[in-house]
Amino acid sequence: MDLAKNRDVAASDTVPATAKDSAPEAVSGAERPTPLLDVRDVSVEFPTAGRDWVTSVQNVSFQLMPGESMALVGESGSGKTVTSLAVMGLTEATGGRLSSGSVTFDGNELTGRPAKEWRKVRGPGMGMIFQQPIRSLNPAYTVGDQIAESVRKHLGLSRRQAEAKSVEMLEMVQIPRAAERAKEYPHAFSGGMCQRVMIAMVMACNPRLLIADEPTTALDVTVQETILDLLRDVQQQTGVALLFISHDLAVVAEICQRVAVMYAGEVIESAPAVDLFFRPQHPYSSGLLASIPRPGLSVDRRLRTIPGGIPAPGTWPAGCRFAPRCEFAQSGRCDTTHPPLDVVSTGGLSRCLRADELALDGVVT
Amino acid sequence: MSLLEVKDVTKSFSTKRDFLGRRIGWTHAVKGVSFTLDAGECLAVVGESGAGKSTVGRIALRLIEPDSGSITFDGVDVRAARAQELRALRQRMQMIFQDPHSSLDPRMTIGDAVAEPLLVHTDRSRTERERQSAALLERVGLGSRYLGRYPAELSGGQLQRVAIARALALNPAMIVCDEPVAALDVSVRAQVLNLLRELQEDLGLAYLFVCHDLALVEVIADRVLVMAAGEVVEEGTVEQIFAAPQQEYTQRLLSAIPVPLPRDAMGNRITSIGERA
Amino acid sequence: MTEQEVDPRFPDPGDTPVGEVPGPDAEPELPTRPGILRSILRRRSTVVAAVFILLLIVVALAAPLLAPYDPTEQDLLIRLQGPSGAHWLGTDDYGRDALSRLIYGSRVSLWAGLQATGVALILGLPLGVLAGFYGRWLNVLLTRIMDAMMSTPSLVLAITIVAVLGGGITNAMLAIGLVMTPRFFRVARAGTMDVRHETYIEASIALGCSTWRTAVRHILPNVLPPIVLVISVSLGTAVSAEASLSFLGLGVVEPTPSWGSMLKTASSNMSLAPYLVWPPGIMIFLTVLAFTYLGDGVRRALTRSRSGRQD
Amino acid sequence: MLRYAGRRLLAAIPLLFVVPLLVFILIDRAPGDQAVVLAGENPTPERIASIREQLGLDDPLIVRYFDWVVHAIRGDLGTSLLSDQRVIDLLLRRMATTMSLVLVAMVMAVLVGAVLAILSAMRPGGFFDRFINWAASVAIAIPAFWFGLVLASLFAVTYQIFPPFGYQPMSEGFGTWLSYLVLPGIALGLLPAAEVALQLRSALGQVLKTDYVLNAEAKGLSRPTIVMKHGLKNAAIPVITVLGFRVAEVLAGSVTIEIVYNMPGLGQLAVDSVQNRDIPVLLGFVLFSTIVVVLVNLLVDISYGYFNPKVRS
Repeated sequence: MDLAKNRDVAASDTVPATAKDSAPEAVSGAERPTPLLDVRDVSVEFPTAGRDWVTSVQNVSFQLMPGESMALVGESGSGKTVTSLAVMGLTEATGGRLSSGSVTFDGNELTGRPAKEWRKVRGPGMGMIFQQPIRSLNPAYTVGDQIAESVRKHLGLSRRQAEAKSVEMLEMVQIPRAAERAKEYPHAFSGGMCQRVMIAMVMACNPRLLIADEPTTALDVTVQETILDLLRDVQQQTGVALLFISHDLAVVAEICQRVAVMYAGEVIESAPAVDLFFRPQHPYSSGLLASIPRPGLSVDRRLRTIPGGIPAPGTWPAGCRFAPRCEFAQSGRCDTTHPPLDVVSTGGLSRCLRADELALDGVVT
Repeated sequence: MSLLEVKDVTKSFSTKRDFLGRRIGWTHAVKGVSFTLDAGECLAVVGESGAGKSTVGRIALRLIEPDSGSITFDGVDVRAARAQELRALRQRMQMIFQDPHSSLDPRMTIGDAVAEPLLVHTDRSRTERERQSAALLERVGLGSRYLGRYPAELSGGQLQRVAIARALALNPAMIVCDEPVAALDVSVRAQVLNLLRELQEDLGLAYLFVCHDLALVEVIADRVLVMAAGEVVEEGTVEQIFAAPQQEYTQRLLSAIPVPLPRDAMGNRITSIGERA
Repeated sequence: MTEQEVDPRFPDPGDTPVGEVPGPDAEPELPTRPGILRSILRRRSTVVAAVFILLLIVVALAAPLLAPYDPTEQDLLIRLQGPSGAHWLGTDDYGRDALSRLIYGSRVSLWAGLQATGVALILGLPLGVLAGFYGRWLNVLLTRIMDAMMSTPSLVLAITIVAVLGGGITNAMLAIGLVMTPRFFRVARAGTMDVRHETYIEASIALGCSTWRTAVRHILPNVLPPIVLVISVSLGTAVSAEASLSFLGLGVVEPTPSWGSMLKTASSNMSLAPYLVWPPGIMIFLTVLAFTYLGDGVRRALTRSRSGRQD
Repeated sequence: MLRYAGRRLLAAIPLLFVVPLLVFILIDRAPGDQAVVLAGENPTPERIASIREQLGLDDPLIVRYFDWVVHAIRGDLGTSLLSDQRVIDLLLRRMATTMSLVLVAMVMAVLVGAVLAILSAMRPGGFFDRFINWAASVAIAIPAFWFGLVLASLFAVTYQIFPPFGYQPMSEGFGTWLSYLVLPGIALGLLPAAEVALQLRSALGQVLKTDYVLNAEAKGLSRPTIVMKHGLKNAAIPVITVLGFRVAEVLAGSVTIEIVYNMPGLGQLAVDSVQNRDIPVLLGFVLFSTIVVVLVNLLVDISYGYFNPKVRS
């Protein structure tokens, strides 16, 4: 195992950030627990209208320890959802293809394995909940059926046992009158309730990894709060690891210990949440933090902005992909050299050439 | 006198139909809502989904016909206006929609879209219209080189700027903004909000700003109307609402806004980097 | 430029629009809008279909010049003769030349298709847009009526009309057209209702467009591509229906040649002259197929070029 | 559920009255004296008078119509002008033939069409998928009665695998019954089969792109389970709608097929009645067709309740 490369991935919170870059060899394979999920150099392509393929995620690597919660943060087109689908092995199912990299789950490399083996991992190994909970449930079957379906397939329960299990799971996600509601169809549930059902469905198979793709984006703020609370509870009770995909750093702060920020198809910064929020090492992270509107904190009623727009896949600039929008960019340097994801002074990883020269603003307190 | 005065409007919709297609099962979308909007002022209407806030915005323009109540715009009774008069009124009250990708006709160029209000309401020549739409595009921060583009070629933020340019074409006194930044990315959202703010200051526009995100409201609004289940829950200036919300519902909305401060292992918020050690 | 701070160190920020970093495809020129015709001609199947239909029209118009014999001229001495140098496709039970009848038959088929489809289009399209746009009771009422019409077996209605009004192709085709009306209605209505809920329709109302302008400028262009497909499919259906009626002896009146009546002759002489079955059937088949492919090609081209997208 | 079905039935019943009314209006509007026209060549005055009397042509349209309706409800559809047999008897005697033909054709269409569509959807864009798509769109262009002629000339005349013409009732044995129906059934079923294949494939294509199918993938379900369980039930709705309308067309198509295969069904009866202007028989045929269509549409409506739980509530 290439340990130098291993550093790319900021270790979990338990490892002091500063200790890492000084002596990576000190962290021997024996002491260091095997990561639950190891994503290495994953690139994903999608077909365009012509016959070309355009890269939408490039060389993304990260690791997730058992029980850890980590966020992939980015705006539209950053590749965060594509990355999460690649982890689930659903790239082909969504029309794309994996052009490089590997996904290792619980010590088993899954990349290149036949679909059949992926299907054994999806469910009992890892499960996923989506942005549109209402659309993620099949309108033609009762929610109980849809939960029971998973457990019958993966845990081999009988029909009756599966029914009991689905009611139990609905109770776990705090749906009142669970036994009755299991017999209802998805259209009788609100968005927040559907997301609870989704969580129940995924957790029914006792997965070790839960991937949540913008699980609260389509919901009202008050409902968002309850779903985040529920996810935290579920994590505490079951010890499931959480890969949380979001565009909203404020939501991420509620639930994640570690954050990887994505921009234009690559990870541009990865650090423990505390570091990322208080001393970001990439101008984009800093800009994102500044554009979060917060009651009572907007100076002269203007939001700070990041100029320009997000480049679409296929139109990424040659140098630093953020350079055309970056107030700190230097011509001849930032617009020509594509920066590597490197360890910076805080111990995190940043894809900014000037990370150690700049003192970027963190979140305002 | 206020620019817009909405008094006691009520609107119910029905979702079910019987087998002859008659509507049954009425639900109230908006119940007895009243408010005023002064010239040059921004009134935010906030609430969660189903609160009826979008319906209120559309009723103000009579895009939705209310069941009862009155709407007065600049002294004119909007509800009594006939089709012709209503079209004339609509020169002065415009609207910007939530989804920029569907608020422009995909088969119309950007230039034609921005010039459409001029074509419909004025008798300006084609060249004059083109010149004007180019100027409008410049005004919202887009170059005139976008004139011949189709909406599919633009990003969400750019399209929302086009929609703003179109709304400005006839020098309106009021613009109803229906969640204008909800569909935009965080980094682009701030740009559009700031543009709206700047246009308001320069042109003295009044905004009826429909929004689900209370956090944004503070940046743009002068006054806030909090709605729930079709009714007004609380009304006040931005300062009142944020500093001293009177109603429990408003307090809940405010406290549910996620705070971008990470939590420690105990679930407590960390407010500075020092606390970690 | 409104609030963007342009870094002077960067080349060409001059016209950089706020909200977008210029990509390689963001050229300042007007996008070249592919001409409809060019777009149509890009698909080979569409071209082949179009050429076939064109040829068919030419053959129909120039039938007297092209046909080697008078299609109604009987010669009982050469009844039911197989294909030969003198009669390429053989002769029927009255000794008439099958090729000449086939050539003249194209007139009946095309004319029948045109009549029936015309009726259906003229009734169905406006009613569909009206029902979809206006909605409410009108929508319910018209939809109910159209559903009932759609449930009427077309041939049964045509037969009834022939029974009552007498033979001849025009009445029958009006009937077929009537039965096909709901297809146009449904597609026009569905297309209208699809865009009716698009925000840009609401936007056009909000900025003060008249109902007429909204319907014609914003709704109709979205309804047309699927309608083109329905037109072509309906032309095919009508050609088939005419053939069925004439086959039953309820369409064209003898001795007028039509593909359907030729098949009637073929069916009663099947054991003696099996070769008669093929040419008219293949012509009907190819005509219907060509209409379908042409319509599909035009629809694709319309969808592509009108939305300004490259695809 | 029952209440729902009852409501749909109630909504469909008017059709039974409206369609015959249209025929009455048509007859009324026809040029010339109906009785003279109907009596055929060289009629005797008595014959004209008896037809006039039989059709009640001296009464106003609405009276004639209501008279017919009242009798029809009692099961009396009048007597044939041609053979003096009761119309209801004529219909009943021939109904089995036509219904057998339509049934065989529809069953074949649904089975073949559905199987092809499902197999295509297993591997979208694969060779089989593209081939079926092409084959089905070509098949739609083939006129049914010509296809019937070709099948008959090939498999019944040239290679005598199937009996060429006619019909044997099921009482002669299931095999015999079926052997007479294979060729006409295929001829009549080809078009709806191709349509079902195309429609269901396209509906499945839509459904397989939905979030809930992606969710099913994420649950680790197998491809066949996803297509058959999560895909089919939702994709069936638009297909069934089309199928409902298609039955009317198949019924119409059975007329030509019956002529081609010389089957003693309702189609022949209808064509004879038209050629001889036998109005009571024609009206009976129209009523029968309408009843079948109404019943089928009722079935379609009820099946919505199964496929789409939202409808039930």
